[in-house]
Amino acid sequence: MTNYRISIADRTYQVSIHDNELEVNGERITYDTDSLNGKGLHILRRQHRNVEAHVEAKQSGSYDIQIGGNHLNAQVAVGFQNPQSKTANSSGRIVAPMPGLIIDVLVKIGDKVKQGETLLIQEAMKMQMKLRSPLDGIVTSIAVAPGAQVEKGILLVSLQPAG
Amino acid sequence: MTNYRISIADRTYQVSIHDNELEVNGERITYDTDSLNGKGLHILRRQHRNVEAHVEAKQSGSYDIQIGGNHLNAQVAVGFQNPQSKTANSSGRIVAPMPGLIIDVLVKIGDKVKQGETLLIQEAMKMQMKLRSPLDGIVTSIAVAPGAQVEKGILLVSLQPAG
Amino acid sequence: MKVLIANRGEIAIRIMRTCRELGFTSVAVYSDTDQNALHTRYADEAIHIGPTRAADSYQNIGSLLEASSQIGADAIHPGYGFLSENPHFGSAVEEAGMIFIGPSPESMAVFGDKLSARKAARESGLSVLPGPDQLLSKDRQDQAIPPELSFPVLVKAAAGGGGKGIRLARNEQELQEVVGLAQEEALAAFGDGSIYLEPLVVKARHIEVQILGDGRGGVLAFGERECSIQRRHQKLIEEAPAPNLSPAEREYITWAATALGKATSYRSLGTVEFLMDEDRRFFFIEVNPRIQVEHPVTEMVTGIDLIREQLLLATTGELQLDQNAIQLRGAAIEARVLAEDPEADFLPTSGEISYLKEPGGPGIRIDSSLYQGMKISADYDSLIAKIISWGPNRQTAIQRLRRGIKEYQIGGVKTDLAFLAKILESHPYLDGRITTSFLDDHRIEQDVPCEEVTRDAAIAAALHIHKQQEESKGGNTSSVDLWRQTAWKEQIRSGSSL
Amino acid sequence: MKVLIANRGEIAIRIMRTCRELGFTSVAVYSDTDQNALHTRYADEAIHIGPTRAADSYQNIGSLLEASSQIGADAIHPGYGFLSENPHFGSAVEEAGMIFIGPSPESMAVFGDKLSARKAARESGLSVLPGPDQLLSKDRQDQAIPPELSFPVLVKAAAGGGGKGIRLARNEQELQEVVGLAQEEALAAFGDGSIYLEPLVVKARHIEVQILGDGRGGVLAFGERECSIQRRHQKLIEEAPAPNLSPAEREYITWAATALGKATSYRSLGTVEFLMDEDRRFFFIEVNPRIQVEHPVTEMVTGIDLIREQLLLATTGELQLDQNAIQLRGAAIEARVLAEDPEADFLPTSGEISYLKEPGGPGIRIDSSLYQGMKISADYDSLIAKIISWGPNRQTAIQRLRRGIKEYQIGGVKTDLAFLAKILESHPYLDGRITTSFLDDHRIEQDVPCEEVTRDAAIAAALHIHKQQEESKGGNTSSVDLWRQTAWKEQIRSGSSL
Repeated sequence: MTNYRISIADRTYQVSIHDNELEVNGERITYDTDSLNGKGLHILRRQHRNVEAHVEAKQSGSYDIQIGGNHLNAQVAVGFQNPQSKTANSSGRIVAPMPGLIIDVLVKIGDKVKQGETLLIQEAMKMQMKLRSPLDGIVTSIAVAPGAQVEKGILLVSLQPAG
Repeated sequence: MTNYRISIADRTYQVSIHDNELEVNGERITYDTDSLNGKGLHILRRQHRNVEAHVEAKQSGSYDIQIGGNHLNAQVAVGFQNPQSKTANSSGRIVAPMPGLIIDVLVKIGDKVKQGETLLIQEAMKMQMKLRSPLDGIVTSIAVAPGAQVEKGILLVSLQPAG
Repeated sequence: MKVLIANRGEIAIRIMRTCRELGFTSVAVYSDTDQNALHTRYADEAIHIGPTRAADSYQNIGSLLEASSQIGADAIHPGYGFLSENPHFGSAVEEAGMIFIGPSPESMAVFGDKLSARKAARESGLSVLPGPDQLLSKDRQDQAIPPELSFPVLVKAAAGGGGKGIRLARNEQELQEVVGLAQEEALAAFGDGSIYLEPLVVKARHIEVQILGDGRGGVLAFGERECSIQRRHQKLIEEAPAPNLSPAEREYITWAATALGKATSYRSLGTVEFLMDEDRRFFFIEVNPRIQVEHPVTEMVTGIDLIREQLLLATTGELQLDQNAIQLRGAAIEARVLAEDPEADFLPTSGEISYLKEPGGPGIRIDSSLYQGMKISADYDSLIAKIISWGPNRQTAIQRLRRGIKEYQIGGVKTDLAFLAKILESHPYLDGRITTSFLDDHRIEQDVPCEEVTRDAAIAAALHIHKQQEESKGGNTSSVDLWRQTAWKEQIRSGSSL
Repeated sequence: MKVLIANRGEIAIRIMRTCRELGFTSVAVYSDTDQNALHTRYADEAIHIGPTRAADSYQNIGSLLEASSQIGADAIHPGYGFLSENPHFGSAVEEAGMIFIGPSPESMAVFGDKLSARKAARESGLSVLPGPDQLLSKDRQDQAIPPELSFPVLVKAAAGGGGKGIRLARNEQELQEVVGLAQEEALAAFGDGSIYLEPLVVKARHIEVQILGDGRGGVLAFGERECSIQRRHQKLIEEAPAPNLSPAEREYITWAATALGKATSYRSLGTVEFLMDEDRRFFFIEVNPRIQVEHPVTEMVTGIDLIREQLLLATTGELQLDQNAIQLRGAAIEARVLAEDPEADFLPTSGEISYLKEPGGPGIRIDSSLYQGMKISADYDSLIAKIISWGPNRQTAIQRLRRGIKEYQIGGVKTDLAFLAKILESHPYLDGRITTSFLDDHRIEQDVPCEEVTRDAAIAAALHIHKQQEESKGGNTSSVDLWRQTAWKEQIRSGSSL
C-alpha cells in the first residue's frame, strides 16, 4: 500500500494504491487504466469516457499533467508525510525567473535597497528584463556576476528585510 | 572491442566498436553520432550531411532500418560468428505468410501433393488466400487446424520432397 | 446533438473532428483490441461494444444500438466499411428513434445490392456494363457463362463495396475455382454471399462522382475523382479532378451522377462510380452509399467539408449549399498508407509504432489514427493513415505529395510508403496515363539503395546493438556518449572525408 | 540549384520543403546546440557554422560565407530574424557571387532603416505617423520630446523588426528609464543601437500587405493580414483577410503597398505594415524586407506558395504570376506555439519534448520543427511551431483552429496553447473586435478545471509515480498491468459510477 497526497489547483486528493486497488479520498475507484509508453502517457477508462493524461516529473515532488487541454501542476507527497516547509521565507531571495544571461548587477553587498528598485538585468530570448527588489532591505549576498549564464530558479541575490 | 557482421541488400559490412573508435571494413570512421531517444533514433553527422536512421530489432539477428526514405533489413551477427545455417532446407516447410485465421486445411498427413496444389486457406484482413505446395511431396506433419489463429512465420505444414 | 460513430481508425477521428468543430458531442465505440485506440480518446465519450472480432463489435447491430441507448446518442454515423452499407442497420437506427447519418433505407436497398443498382442506373439513362442482372448460383459447374459475357470476367459480391471480394476468372476452370471462395469471402465481409459476373474492361479508368442528396430529389455534385491506381482491386492513390478529362466528359458524368441521385431521391453522401474504357465510353458500375476513404481529395479542391455538409443535412433536413457554391480549385491527390508489404504481395504487416513523425507544411493534410505505442494488428483493415496533398495544379500536387511521403516516418511497422513514392515518380503516372491495370503494366520496383546508404545503415545498426548491450549490462552511460568525443570539428578542420 | 538556408527552426524547414518540391538541393547550417535539430536532418546537406551564441553562428556573416563556399551553394535564403534584414549580409552574399534570396542591397538600405523607410513612404504618397525623422541620442535627459509628439510614445529600434526592442514610455521619467535599455537591446538583437520615437496609437489595428517585387518596378500584392493580437509588441495570432475591412479600405492599402513597392523598385518578398486608428485611418509603419512568420495565412487564402514564387523569382529574375492569378478564397488564421508561460508574463520555458502528437485533418497546416527528444532552450526565439487553419469563412477557420489547438500535444515543455485557445473562444475575438491592446483590454484567464479533471489528474500522477517506483525496484512487471484486472466490463454491467 502506497499513499500519495496530491494537490492540484487548490484541491487535495489522497490516493492509495495497493495491488490492484485504487482509492481516492477513501473511495474505491474502479477505473481501468493503462500506461501506453514509458514516457508518461496514461489512459483512464472511465465508464463512458477514455481520458488521456500525460504526466511529467519536474522538480522533486512537482509534476506537470496534461489532461483534456489543461496543463496542470501537481504537488505530490508520498506516504502522507506532512510537507513541513523548512524553506526559509523566500521573500528575500531573488531567483532567476528563466534561464538566461545576467547583463548587469546594479547592487553590491551591504547596499540598502527599496522595494521595486532594480537589482539585476537579465536577458533571455533577446529580451532584457529588470529584476526588482520585492521589499525594502539590505543586500546580504550576490551569487552572480555580469555575463553569467543562469538556469531558471538559481539564487541570484539575497536580501535581509529592513526593520 | 565488439565486432558486428551486418548484411544489407546483398552487401556485407564488418563494423568494430571499441571505446570511442568505430571501424567499417577495417577503415577508421570519424563520424560523430548521437542517439536521440531510447527508441532507436540515431543521427550520424558526416562531413556535410546529417543522416537520421531508425533502427528496430525484429526477430533475433534481424533489424529494420529506416534511412533516407529507404526501409532496409539488416542481418546482424555479433562477434563474427560464422552464421552456419543449421536450419533445415525449408523448402518443405509451409509457414504462415502473415498473421491470420486458418480457414481450411485441405490435406492430411500422408497425402501426396503436387507443386502448386492448395494445402491450406488462410484469411487475414478479410482476404482469403490459398497456401500452395512449393514442390511435389508427401505431407509429413500438420501443425494447425481450421479456426486456428496463427502468427506470421508459424510452421503450418511440413512436406517430404518426392523422389 | 450527440453523434455516435460506429467505426474506428482514421475515419472515426475524421468524423469526430467535424463534430468538434460543429460543437456536436462525439461518442466513440471500441472493441477489446481498441480499448486504447486514438479514436476512443479523441471522442468526448467512449463506450465498449464487444470483443475484437468485428462481427461481434463493429458489425454487431445489437451491441451498437444498446450502446447508443445507454449513452443517449441522437444520431449514428456509420463511417465506411463495417455496417455502413448494411440496409438493416440504417433501418434499425431509425426505428430506435435516432438519426441515421447516411442514405434512407430505400436508397440503401437499391444501391446496397449491386444488381438492383444496375437496374436503377439503366432506368435513369446511364450506360451499364453488359452482363446478366442476376446472381450466380454456387453450383454452376453445368452452366455456361451467359452469352453476353466472355472471359475474362470479374466475380463480384452483390452486397460488396470498397473493392473487397472481387475475383478475376480468365477461363471456365478458374471461374469454377473462385466461385466458392468469392461467396465465402462475401459472406464473411458483408454477411451476404451473393455474387454476380461482370466483364473485365481492360485499360479502364475508374472515375467516380461525389454527390450529396436531400432525399427529396435535391442533389449536389462535387466533381469527380480518379481512382484507377489499385492493387487487388483496392484503391491506392486517388486524385481530383481526374486528369485529361474533356469538359464534355466531365459534364456527362456529372449529369449522369446527378440524374441517378435525383431519380432515386438519394439522401446523404454517395459516390457514383464509372469505368471509362479505352474508347472513352463511361459505364456505370455501382453507387457507394456512404462516405468514401478518398473523400478528402474532393474536400481539398472544393474547400468544402463533406462530413460537415452531411451532418448538417442529417440534423436539419436541408442542404446548406447550392450547386453554384461548389467551385473547384487546383488539384489534390491522396495516397493510402497501409500496413502492408508491397514487396511481399501486399501481405499485411504488424507491430508496434515505435517512432512517429507525420508530415506538415504547405498543402499537406494528414488523416491518421497513429500514435507512438500503437499496436498494429491484422484484426481490421490495413489502412493506417492517409496523406493528401493540394496544389494549384496536378504537377505541384504530385511534388508536394512526394515531399510529404518522404517526411512520413513510421517506425516499427513496414508500410507501403516507399512504394507510393515510386509510383508518384513514375513517368506514366506523371503523364496521367493511368488505368486500373497500372500496377500490372508498370512494374514499380524499389531501387537498390546506394552504397553510402547501406553503409550508414550498417553503422546505425551496429551502434544500436552496441548501445542496447551496454545498457543491459546495467550502466547508465551509453556508448554513444563516447562517440561524441570524436569531435566533428576536427574532421571538418582536417577535411577528412570518407 | 543549391540553396543554403541561413536560419534554423520552423522557417528553415519551411523553406527546405519548397526546395525539395522544386528539386533544389537544400543546405542546413547549425550551431553547436542545434547539431541534432530537425532542420539539419531535413536538409539534403548540413554544415556547422559555430557556437551556440547567435552572434557567432547564425548572425556570423563570415562563417556563413565560408560554409557557403565550402559546400558550393548557389544561393542563400536568410529566413526571418538573424541576418535577414542586415543590408551588409545581402551585399556580401552577392559580392561572393551567390544569389541572395531577398531584397536588393538598395531596398534593404531603404527599409532596413525605419526612418528612411518613413521617408520613402511619404514620398510615395502614403500617410505616415507623426514624429521626427531622426534618431534619439542616448543622453537626452535635457531634450524635450519633439513638439509633434505627446506621451505615451513608443521607443523603437531603427534597425528593428518583428516587434523586438519596442518599449512604451508613458511619461518623461519612463522615457529616460527605457532609452538605455532599448538601445542595448537593439544593439544585441540587430547589431545597431539606433532608436527613434513614434506616437502610441490607442485602439489601433495592425494590418499588413504582402508584396512580391521583381526589382524593376513589377509588384504583385497578395492581400492583407490582420496581426493585432500581440503580446509584448510581438504577434501571437494573425489572420487573412483582415476582418471587417470595406472593399475601399482593402483597395487603399493594396494600392499603397503596391505603390511603395513600385516606387522603390522593390525586389523579393516584403510586407508593408500599417496601423489603422480608431477613425479607420491607415498609417504606414514600416516594411519588413523578408518572409514573415505569418506568411502561411496568405498562402492558405491565395493557394500560392510564397517561398516557391520567391525562389523562382530569385533564380529566373521573372515573376511567375500576374496579379489576376491572385484570388482570395475563404479565411485563414495562424496561432504561434511558443515555449512561453502565459501565466508567468510569457517568460520563456525550457525542457525536453517527451511526447508529441501534432494535429491533422481538414483545413489544418502545421509548420513545426518539433520532434520527440528535442531539447527546448532559451538560446533562440521561443517560437517552436505554428498551427494554421483555413475555412470557407472566418467562423469555420476559428472553429478549426480551436479544434487543432486542442489536438496539439506537446509533453515536457509548457506552451501557450491553452492561452491561444482561450483567445479564440473569447467574444471580442469572435466578433472581430481586435486591436493591438486586445490582451490588455480583455483579460484572458484560464478556467479553473472542473473537479472531475483534477481528480483524474491526481489519479494519473499517482499511477505514474507508483509505476516509476516499481520499475526502479527492478521488476519488469509494472503496476499498471495489475489495474487491468479491475475489469471495466464488470463496472459497466454493474452500472457503478463515480
